[in-house]
Amino acid sequence: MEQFLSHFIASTGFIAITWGQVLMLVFSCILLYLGIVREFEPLLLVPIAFGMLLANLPMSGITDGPKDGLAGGLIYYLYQGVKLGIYPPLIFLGIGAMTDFGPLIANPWSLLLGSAAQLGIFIPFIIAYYLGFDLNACASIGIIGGADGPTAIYVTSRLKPELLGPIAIAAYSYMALVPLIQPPIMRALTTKKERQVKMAQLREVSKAERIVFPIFVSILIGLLLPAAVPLVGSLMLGNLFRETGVTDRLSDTAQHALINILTIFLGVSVGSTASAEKFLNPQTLMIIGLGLFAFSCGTAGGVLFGKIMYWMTGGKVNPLIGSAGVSAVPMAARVSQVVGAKEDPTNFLLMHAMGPNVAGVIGSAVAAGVLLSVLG
Amino acid sequence: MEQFLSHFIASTGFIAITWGQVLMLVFSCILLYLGIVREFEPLLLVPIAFGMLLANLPMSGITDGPKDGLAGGLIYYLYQGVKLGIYPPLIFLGIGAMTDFGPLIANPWSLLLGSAAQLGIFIPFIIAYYLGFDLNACASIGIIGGADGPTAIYVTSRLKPELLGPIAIAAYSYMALVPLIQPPIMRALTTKKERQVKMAQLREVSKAERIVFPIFVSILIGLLLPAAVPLVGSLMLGNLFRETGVTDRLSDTAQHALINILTIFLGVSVGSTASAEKFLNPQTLMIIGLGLFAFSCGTAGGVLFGKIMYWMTGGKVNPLIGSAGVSAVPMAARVSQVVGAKEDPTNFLLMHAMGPNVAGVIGSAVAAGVLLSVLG
Amino acid sequence: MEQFLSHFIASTGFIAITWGQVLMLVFSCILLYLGIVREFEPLLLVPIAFGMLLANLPMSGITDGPKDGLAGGLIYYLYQGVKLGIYPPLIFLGIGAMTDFGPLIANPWSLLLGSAAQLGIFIPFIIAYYLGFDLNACASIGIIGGADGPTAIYVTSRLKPELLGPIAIAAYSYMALVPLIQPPIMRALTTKKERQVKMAQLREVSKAERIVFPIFVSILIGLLLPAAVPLVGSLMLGNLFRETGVTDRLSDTAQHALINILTIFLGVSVGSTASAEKFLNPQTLMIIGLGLFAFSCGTAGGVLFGKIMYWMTGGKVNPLIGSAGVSAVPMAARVSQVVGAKEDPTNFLLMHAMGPNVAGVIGSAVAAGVLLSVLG
Amino acid sequence: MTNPWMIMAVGILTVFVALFLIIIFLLGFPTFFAALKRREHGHPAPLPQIVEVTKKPAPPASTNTAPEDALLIAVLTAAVAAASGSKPGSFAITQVHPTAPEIGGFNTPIWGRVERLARK
Amino acid sequence: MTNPWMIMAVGILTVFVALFLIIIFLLGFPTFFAALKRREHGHPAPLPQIVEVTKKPAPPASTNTAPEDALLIAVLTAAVAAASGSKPGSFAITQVHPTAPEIGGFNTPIWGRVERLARK
Amino acid sequence: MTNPWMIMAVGILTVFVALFLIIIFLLGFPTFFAALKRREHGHPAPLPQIVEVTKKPAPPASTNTAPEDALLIAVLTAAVAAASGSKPGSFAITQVHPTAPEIGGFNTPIWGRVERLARK
Ligand code: NA
Ligand code: NA
Ligand code: NA
Repeated sequence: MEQFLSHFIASTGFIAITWGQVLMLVFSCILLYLGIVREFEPLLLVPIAFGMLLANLPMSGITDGPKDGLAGGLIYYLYQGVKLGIYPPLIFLGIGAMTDFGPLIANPWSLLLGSAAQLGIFIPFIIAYYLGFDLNACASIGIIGGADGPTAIYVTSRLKPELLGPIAIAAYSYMALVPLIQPPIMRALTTKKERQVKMAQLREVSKAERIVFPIFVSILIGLLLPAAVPLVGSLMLGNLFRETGVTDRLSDTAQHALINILTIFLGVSVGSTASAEKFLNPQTLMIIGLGLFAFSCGTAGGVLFGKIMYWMTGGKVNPLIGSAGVSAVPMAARVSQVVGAKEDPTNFLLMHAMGPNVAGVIGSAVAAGVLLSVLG
Repeated sequence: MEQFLSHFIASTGFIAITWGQVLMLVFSCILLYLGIVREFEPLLLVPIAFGMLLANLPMSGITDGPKDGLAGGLIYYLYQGVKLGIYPPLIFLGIGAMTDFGPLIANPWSLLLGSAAQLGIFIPFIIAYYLGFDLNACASIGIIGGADGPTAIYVTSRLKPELLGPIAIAAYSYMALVPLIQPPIMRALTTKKERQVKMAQLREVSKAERIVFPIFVSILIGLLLPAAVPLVGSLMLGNLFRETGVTDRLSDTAQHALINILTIFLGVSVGSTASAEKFLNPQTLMIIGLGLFAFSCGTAGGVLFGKIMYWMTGGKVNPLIGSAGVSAVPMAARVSQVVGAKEDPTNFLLMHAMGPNVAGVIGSAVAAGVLLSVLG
Repeated sequence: MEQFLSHFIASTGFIAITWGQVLMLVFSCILLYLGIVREFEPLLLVPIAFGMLLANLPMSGITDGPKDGLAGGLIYYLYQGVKLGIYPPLIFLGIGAMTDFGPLIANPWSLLLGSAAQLGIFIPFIIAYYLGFDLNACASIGIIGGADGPTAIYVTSRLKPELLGPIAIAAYSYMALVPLIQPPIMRALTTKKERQVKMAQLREVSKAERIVFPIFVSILIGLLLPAAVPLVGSLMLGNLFRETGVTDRLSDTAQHALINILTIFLGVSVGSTASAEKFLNPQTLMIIGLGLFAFSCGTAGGVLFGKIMYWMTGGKVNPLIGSAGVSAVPMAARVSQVVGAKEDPTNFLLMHAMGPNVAGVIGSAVAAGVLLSVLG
Repeated sequence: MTNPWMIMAVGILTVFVALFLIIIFLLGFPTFFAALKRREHGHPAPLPQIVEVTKKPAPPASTNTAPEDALLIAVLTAAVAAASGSKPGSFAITQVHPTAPEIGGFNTPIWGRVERLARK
Repeated sequence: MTNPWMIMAVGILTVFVALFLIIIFLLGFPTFFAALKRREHGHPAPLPQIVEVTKKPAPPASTNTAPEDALLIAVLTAAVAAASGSKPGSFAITQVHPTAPEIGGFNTPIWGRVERLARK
Repeated sequence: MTNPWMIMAVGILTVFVALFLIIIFLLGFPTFFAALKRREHGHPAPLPQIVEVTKKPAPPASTNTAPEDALLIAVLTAAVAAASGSKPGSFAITQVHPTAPEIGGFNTPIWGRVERLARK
């Protein structure tokens, strides 16, 4: 009996737990706090943090693969959808069904701002290289600057799955922090006069334009950059469901049941990759730091290109909308609005910033395609 | 750098695209037009056409299987649900939950019309044979005349997966064209007097009858034709969820989240089988032609059997309801209504035509079972 | 032709059906009757009974695995989610999102009642052993007394998949019969005075408590009993989605689309394991009998421990709430309410009984974890 | 079997036979269910009922007084249209009538909780 | 390709080129769709229409009489808020107007049944 | 471990121990959260807030004037019943009250867009 009890106690996790795991449990509770109380991207951070929590309970086997004819753990199976690159494009399908490309169609030049903000991907890519990361890791770190969760997860799961945990956490945390990160940079790079520019009312966009847009973009990007097809094609198919007016059933399901189910699965399984031994090393801190830097670069890139457009149009473009090019829809656009309204409360930049904002989603997906085709 | 750029340009799809793929892209845009603007079965044609578009963008790898340890493309994984015969029965589950068999239970003789319309499956099957198709291809072509998308896809995926693209497109396109294809045939085969027949009011059907019906049909068809069990059983289970009054949760999910998610997956992956090399050949044209012929045969079969019933009942059955036996629920029933109302605007055939209409779904599933058990 | 016809007739199920299968078809119709007309857990019993019906139609191949390159049957694929232990935890996710742990947090001592009721698992476990079942079968039979469908299915699928059919049917049937099984036992074990105890109003539970509870329980149970992590962790994650206030989208989908889809899949595939040869043997009758015994033991265990608490608190606890500890949420709690109200119509025990009721869910999951870690 | 005519014959025949068997069955329905109904009236199945303890609110007064129905229906139609996103002209509420009190059955899954406790 | 600067150059360039091609395309939109619209008005596409036989109810009287709109909107807002679980202050119904009669297209999937027959 | 009595002992013991640990923890809740609340009132966490720029409509007048509540509740009950497909007697709206203005948090996922922009 005694021998048995000692055997049983040994089978509990209390004995087996490592200090690293304790630290990870604490860290996952902090993330839960940030998600729930501070409302940092709770729809993703809560499942990610909980997945991390479950994965750091010792001996549960919940992330183990099948072995000796025994079935694997739950999260092992859920993780297959990440590993095989299935969840992120399908989540993009739902995001496409939620996205209104109207402001972008009305003001095509927004796309330049959405391009410029992708500096937030490539500058940290270079820096990470000189910090000693290998190229695949550099790409995965850089993509944090894309400020687009599914894109970041898709690229990382293909190029450097070991880093999935820290990169997803960094991406979603900084997205939530956009209202804190961006305003100082925006104010530092612009003059008061620039921030006060009022932009012309956007034209109305017809239903036909909204329908043709996703079809055309799929073909164009698909031909130019085949590796971007899964992300861009899914995004555009979702958007097509939204805009046709005759596929509301599909659009509705893509926006709700499908994306929510996959978000739970994605979050928990991405979080579960952050086991103590993979997560607790100096690399993670560097990734967290580089991620912040990436968001700053993207913001700066967008704002600086906004200034170029300000000069070239003779002052018709407010450079503040450039920062929205990082994606982080729709928070980045709202930051443009808020910073603009501080200078002049009658200035409504929100709709103007939505153009670069959704352009940033396309821009990051294209950048992801380049990285995948070069390094994949 | 120069060498590198030429290398990079070679990796874009612009260089690699074939004329066939260009043609397929144009064709998928036409299908999108038909689906969105002309509202030809948009819930299926839009995903099918978009899947076709994605599959014909060169080098995207989105339909490629796993290789050398690398994960496969998104549509490769989605396609497994078609290949393994999972999506069509589950879509039938949703269709069953949407179907009201009341009019059929009230007028059981409708089932004869739903049987006769299956000539639309077997006559084209014979013709295709003499046009040189092999038996499996003949069966897949014939099943277009069943006018039932999931049945056609299920049979084709099991017997002749190479033809999935053209057959699915033909099936859904002609279903959308039922209001154009059927009326001339219906008028040609009936006299004015026959078309003016007013039918007796249908009796009320009790809840108990509605509940017993799907259970009994599952057992009967299941015993008679084991190969039809996946389709008929799923249809009837869905219908049972609908009728019990205590499983509304399941019925609701089968009719919405489940069927919509699977429709997206099915449509995109079926469309993706229409790659240029498989699609662009004389066979496809013949399939398109035979599909039209199949719909006409089914219509004629139903109407002619309706005439027999007209004679045998001494003029109590309006032969126009026979055409609804092709399935294409509920459009074919509405065509019966419209053609009848043209002769006599006070004649309401809709509910009488719903009987043969839903009988046609069972009839095609049974025919599919025969083809699968003989050729599978 | 003649030879052919005889061949064809031989391919129908009418010839091949065995008496056992006929009996199983009749039995599945009885279960459908119980589910639909008597409303015995219809959401589970209807799919289970229908799966049983489909699996007992001879030669349909719907439960066969892939063979010679041909795809397997529909239910073979659906069953993988049971076999790999995927459905039950995800269903628990939805159940967690539906569960209000407030009454438990307000009255923590409820957990003792939820523990005591687990005697309904362990006493039948011992009895089954002396009836000649092997240990894995004993555990699967005992878990019926946990009165928790997904837990029973999860444990059985891991320890003794051959018994899945009878155990699932017994578990859900007795859960539905809780209002008949429990009251006589409750009255036999309590005095009139005990049944008339009015309990003090529960304190209000703050949102913060509701959020911390699932996180803490996951960590504690996860450390103490790693094998319980899939069930307890999923339950608690679902509950966390419910309580945060910022993840309503995920909670809503977990409670509707996700749980309903998986319930259909789980029910049909669990039912399909009840083929005639596996189901029709004396063991099944013994399982049915032991299941009833298990529910009685659980009820008695809960009530007797309730009496201990009655004595120890000097009459502040009404022992009737102990019976709710078997789980069977929320019916067992309502039985406590009804039996109490019969003695004194002004006594409202419902909320007091919800505490042990949800505690019973945790208790069964813990007991399941013990059985899995010892025997798995 | 490789003769297409044979396959066609078998196919058409099977479809007609299968659906004809359903016809025969369905023709018996009215008689059978009428008989069943009569028999059921014999023994009234006195299953013990769980009585809902929680009081249900009286159905709102406006739903059973007939003269107000026309106005109510108009308002409801518009409200439902707005709530469901469909167009007001695309459906009609033709009748509003009070509901009979429901009695819970033997359905106990946990989700019963959500649906049933919500009715309180 | 293993030179990070090269990758960066290619990446930034591709992003700009790809999005610039979209710009060019979008700049053509207003002209193209204006032209299309003009052309379409030329031939009015006389596709045979399935006429809805089932009568649709007249839109409820209260939805098109302007003076009652304010009250109606208030009631609707509250009703929708209650029905959808959102807070009344979280959205506004700004206008209520009668709908044009719809004509069914060529959409025939079985689920059309549920949605379309329900409109009767 | 193959002795069933041993398994039973371990099982019952583990269940009690595990749930007892939860009890201990829960017993600390009231004290802990009370202390937490007191501490929080000390430092009011002055996180920068994104101010909603878009004006929200005033809550419809009818939702905060008390005397009209009874009628409104009746109408709402019926409307919600119709909209949600449940029976009017199956639930009750017991109170209607004006909502406090909400302030957006730090939640930025794209679907925030759908939900938050819709509130404008
Ligand atoms: Na971006
Ligand atoms: Na048919
Ligand atoms: Na239990």
